[in-house]
Amino acid sequence: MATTTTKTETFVGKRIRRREDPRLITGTATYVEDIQMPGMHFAVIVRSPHAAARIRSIDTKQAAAAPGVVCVFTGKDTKGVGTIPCGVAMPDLRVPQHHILATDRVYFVGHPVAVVVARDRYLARDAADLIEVNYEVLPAVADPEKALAKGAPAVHPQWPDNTAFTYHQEGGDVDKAFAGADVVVKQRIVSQRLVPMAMETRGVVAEWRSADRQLNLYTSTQIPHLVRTLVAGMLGLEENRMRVIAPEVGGGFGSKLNVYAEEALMGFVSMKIQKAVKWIESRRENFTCTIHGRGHVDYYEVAAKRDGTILGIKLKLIQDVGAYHQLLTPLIPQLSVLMMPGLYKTKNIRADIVGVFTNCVPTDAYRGAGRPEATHGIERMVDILASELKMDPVEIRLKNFVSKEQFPFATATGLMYDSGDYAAPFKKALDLVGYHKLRQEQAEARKQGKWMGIGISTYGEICAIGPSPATPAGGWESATVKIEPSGKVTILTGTCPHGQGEETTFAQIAADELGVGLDDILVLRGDTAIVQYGIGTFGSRATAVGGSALYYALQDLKAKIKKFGAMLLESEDVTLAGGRVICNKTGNSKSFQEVAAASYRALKLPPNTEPGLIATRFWEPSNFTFPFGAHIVITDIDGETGQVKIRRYVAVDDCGNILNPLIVDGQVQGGVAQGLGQALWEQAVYDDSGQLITGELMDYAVPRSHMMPWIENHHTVTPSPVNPLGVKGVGEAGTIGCSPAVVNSVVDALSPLGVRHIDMPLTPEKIWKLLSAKN
Amino acid sequence: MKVSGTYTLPVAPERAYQILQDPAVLAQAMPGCESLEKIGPDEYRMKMKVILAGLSGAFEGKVRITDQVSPSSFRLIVEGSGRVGFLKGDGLLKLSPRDDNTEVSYEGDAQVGGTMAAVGQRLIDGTAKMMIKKFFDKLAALAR
Amino acid sequence: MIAQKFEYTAPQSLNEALHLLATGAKPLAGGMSLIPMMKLRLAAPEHLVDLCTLKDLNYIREAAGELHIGATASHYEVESSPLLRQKCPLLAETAAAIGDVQVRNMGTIGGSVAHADPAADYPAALQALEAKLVLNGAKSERTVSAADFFIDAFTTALEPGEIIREVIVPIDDARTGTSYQKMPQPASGFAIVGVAARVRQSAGKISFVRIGVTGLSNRAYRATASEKALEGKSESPVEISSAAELVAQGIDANSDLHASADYRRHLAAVHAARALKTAISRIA
Amino acid sequence: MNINLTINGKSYSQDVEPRLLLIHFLRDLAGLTGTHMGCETSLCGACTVELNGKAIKSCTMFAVQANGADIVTIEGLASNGKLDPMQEAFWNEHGLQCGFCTPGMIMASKQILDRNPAPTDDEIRHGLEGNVCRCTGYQHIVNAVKAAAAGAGK
Repeated sequence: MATTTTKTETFVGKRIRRREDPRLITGTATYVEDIQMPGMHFAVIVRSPHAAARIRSIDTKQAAAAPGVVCVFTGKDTKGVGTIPCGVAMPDLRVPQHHILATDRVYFVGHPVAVVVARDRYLARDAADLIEVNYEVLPAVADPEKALAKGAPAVHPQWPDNTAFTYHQEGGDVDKAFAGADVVVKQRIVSQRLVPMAMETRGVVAEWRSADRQLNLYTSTQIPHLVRTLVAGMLGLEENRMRVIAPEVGGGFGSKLNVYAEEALMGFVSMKIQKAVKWIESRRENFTCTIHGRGHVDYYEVAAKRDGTILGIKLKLIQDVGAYHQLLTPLIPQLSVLMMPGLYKTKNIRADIVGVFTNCVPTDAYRGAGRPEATHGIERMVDILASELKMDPVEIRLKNFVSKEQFPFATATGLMYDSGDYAAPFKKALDLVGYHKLRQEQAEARKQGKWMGIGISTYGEICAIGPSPATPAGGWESATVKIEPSGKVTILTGTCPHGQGEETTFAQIAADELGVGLDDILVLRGDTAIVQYGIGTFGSRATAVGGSALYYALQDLKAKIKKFGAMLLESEDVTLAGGRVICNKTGNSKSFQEVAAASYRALKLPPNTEPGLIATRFWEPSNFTFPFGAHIVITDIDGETGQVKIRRYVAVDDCGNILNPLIVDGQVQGGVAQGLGQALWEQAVYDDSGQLITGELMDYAVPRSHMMPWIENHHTVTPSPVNPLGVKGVGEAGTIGCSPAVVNSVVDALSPLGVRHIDMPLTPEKIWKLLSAKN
Repeated sequence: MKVSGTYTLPVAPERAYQILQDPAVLAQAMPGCESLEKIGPDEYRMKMKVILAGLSGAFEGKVRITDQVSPSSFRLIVEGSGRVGFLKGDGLLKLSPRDDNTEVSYEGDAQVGGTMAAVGQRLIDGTAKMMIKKFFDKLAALAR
Repeated sequence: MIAQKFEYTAPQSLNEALHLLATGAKPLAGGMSLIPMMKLRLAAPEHLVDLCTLKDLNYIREAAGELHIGATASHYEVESSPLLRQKCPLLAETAAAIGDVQVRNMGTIGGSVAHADPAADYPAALQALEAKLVLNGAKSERTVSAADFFIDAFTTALEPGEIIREVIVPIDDARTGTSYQKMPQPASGFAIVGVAARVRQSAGKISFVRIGVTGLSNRAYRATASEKALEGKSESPVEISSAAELVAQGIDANSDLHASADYRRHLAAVHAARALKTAISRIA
Repeated sequence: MNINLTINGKSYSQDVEPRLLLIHFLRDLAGLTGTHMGCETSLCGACTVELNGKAIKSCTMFAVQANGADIVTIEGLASNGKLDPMQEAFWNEHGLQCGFCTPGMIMASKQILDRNPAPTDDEIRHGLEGNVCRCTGYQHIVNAVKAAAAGAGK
């Protein structure tokens, strides 16, 4: 009898609870720290307490003789290990030799100097105290502008000007634009250093199997394959002899998009002692030794006509590099420059970056990586311009937006914005807050001596990173889809989700494409021995690029399923639906299980077809995607204390098609929390001698539940033409959209005092000072 | 961190100037000082044990006295380091007569590093003040 | 994040504990301040005597017209005690402002007060309440006032080997209103400033004011200038503000990354006014 | 020093160094790795467990202090494969992303409802003051606690 199976349920676009959660809510997930191995040893790293010093001597005798200690290594021992790589190639880039353990000098507080390995963590910690390092303390410099001043201490003696790199980009005719302007506004804007503070600190377990010449490295990373390629190179090990596993990863936000000293160091130690070894970063180490984000000092100039038309933008960008380049350090400010015009159509830009060495931990990618800085800059400048011209910040934005008809839009910085309707989320947000009524309310409030602010940020971002020519390690992503002989579906993705939920969204995509249930699908990631190769999860790319690779692999697989189905059904006219291949003429069908069994058994094959149901695609996107949106923040300021209270937070984000609204909202909310953290509380502060004085959660304020406002999530949907899913990426949107909206709101509240700009974080004391300056 | 303040010692400037540079007196007055041993002209090796709340740290370091202008001013440099971190203080002390007493005004920089600096930010200012007060209180007692 | 080795004793009796403390052991009374310092190796006591195992130090009771709180009563027990909420709401309110839920479950009043962190919450309330502290040593027992107890940062009237056995606070009548107002430091939750106010009214005038301040300087203190300025006055906002302005008078304010000395002084005045207004509004 | 503890209904008797942190007892000796260490200053709450009915931070307690105590960890919540309503609520409401803070967050959330079966948003937010989540912005966590409260009230 003919049967037709129609799968009624589809998954894409639905609020589906996550498939990764059962292990996480029951405490049965495996993070690096949870890995146990027979005979495993523990490593503790001794680090410099000084920001700059010459190492006169290191005495390890006592430590080496301490109970339970098997060995101690210093920089002398690890000289043969390659240096920590910088993945960015630029003309004139100065790359200091970055050894895994300091050799003759230390360059920042936390610089690793020695490693103690013992049979348990308590004994290793005890022995670390017995290492005597004799330092000759040298002058240090921790502020990038001070580092550029004449006579500043040289971070690296061979480069006395502390310049790590310079970069210039120009588009259009900036001089002409500025010459013809009615008004030019200028502002210095700081985007302070931030600590990414993933809840799981970094950690590494290395297991050397000498008989196999095999190194297994478990590390909390966003990029297991790149870690394998680069760390194998550092250790002089054949890449195929190394397996990198990113087990459960407890947050990254860019801080685990890197190759760190400890990854190579643990590999080195394990190979030396022929045993497994574990190192878990303490929170203090996490603050001082894992990369920081931001660290910009920006000097902006914007030229405009009296009617508010922006004619051109100039930017001098000082990037605090820290003591070394980590994997992508010099790239981050370049992303800022690319994003510099924001959503506005001006074609005249000029940017000059100077990267500056300081005696601090390196900066690198942190949620948004260059784009929050750029958005903060342009969105602040547009407000400053509006205030200069006595225009409404809404009007000036609408006037300068790239219009809907102009897409794809070539920007002055060489990008091609894929699709957009910038007014749509903005108007939606304005309607949601009741903008005009709010302005009336504000006028009333001011009469009563209250400080109420309305802040707008209309942001754009560069996501789905990215096409290979624009990405140091390749901008493609890979996916393999297998139908197992039993008919179940296994996906291997080259992305490495660590909270973003692709185990769920990828299953949703595959379930709909194949017409099977979510439970028929397993998504695997994060193991170089299982996954073909991959780039990883960062830059809001996993779904847009990795999901697209999956989509195309599914198309290949479907074609092959059809071929086998057609053979089994003895008909060329077949369709695939509901997990079956159906003959359109007879209605007869074969289940995936039957098709898979036949394909693996391979008694008979369709013409020009190999056995098995496996498809792999490495997909190269043609462009970035460019999500956008509008955030509006209403604040009330306590006139006595200067505290900022957020009354309302409305976020209207356009991230293209939405595969799982529950996950998308979670990404936006989490992003906003980090943006709000930067706007109001967070700052990594080094004192003049290079001590990180916000070196623990005692002094570094991350947002807590009672500090967060309710975030009203809304969306518009403008699909991206760049990928088949029409998605744009949403991991960084909240962070990028947030900080200018908050600062614009507070500046708006204080504008009757003549306040035009305040640098983040907006601490109560800063605001109190502005309030009391009035009196 | 900038440190400054004034303290009145119940002795004349000449006496104040003398005791402020007398290693035997300094050893008694510096909070937690266990020993002060001369290693050069106006240079001493110091051992200190700081006990504050639960915190207990042993420090070894140096005390140096320079730029002496008797009896009106000198510079005091104290450096110490231990497991919990290191500290460095560099200040100019100025002495001026007030009736029969001496007003000592001090102004300088204090620097704290290591674990103490990372977790103790909110305590450093208050602790420095307390230590300085203890020092002068003891000094005043010894001067009498 | 691993402490140095030490010896640990869970004493069977207060006498045993005091005897050990007399030989140089250090008391552990919840450990919310001490244990993090030990893990960072900023503190390395050789021998800890765990007072929390002494059940007879954990009580909250009324006796002879006063309220007695045993040293190991947790912040949560103080915060949630029906007796304190009714008869000394200031102490319960202050306890609720300490740290977070987990810290309040473990931290104790005796531990916190003996530690005398300059930014701790309890000392403000104890100053405003003119609390008494019963201190026990191996061979001694004495009672000191809160005013005499807090000497300097982390420095108290406790002699080596002595512990706080109990805290005694008065029972206020219904004509007394109290409030604790605090500006927490956003990272650690410690008070940038915290002000406890206790106000009594009679015949339309403010007849009695006690103000305790924490966080501003090295020791929690009573703002007597403000108290005097307000006693005998009406409860008008102007009188309150001008009294509150005196709250930092003569005080050497501390300064750190989170608040300069000037800002702290200003906050002290703002929070004093708020605490006074709230206290007055609570007078039955 | 020999200590006896009950963890998730199971008795443990063990000789330990006084300096062994309770979290290391749970993770290394009892093999219960669901409780996580997120900081060393008692400020992140990832290590929260229930000790004699109270939520405490197991990284700020020595195992010897817990001698004789009854402890429940995240692993002790689900019984016979059935999730605790709070676990279910975190799952339904997407109250987690990377999951590292989640065990502590769930234990702290349970304490809120133990003491206040119908908390307001504000009470929930204050009840979670001691727990840092870097991923979610807390909103879905608040939703989860509310959902658990609503479910428990039925």
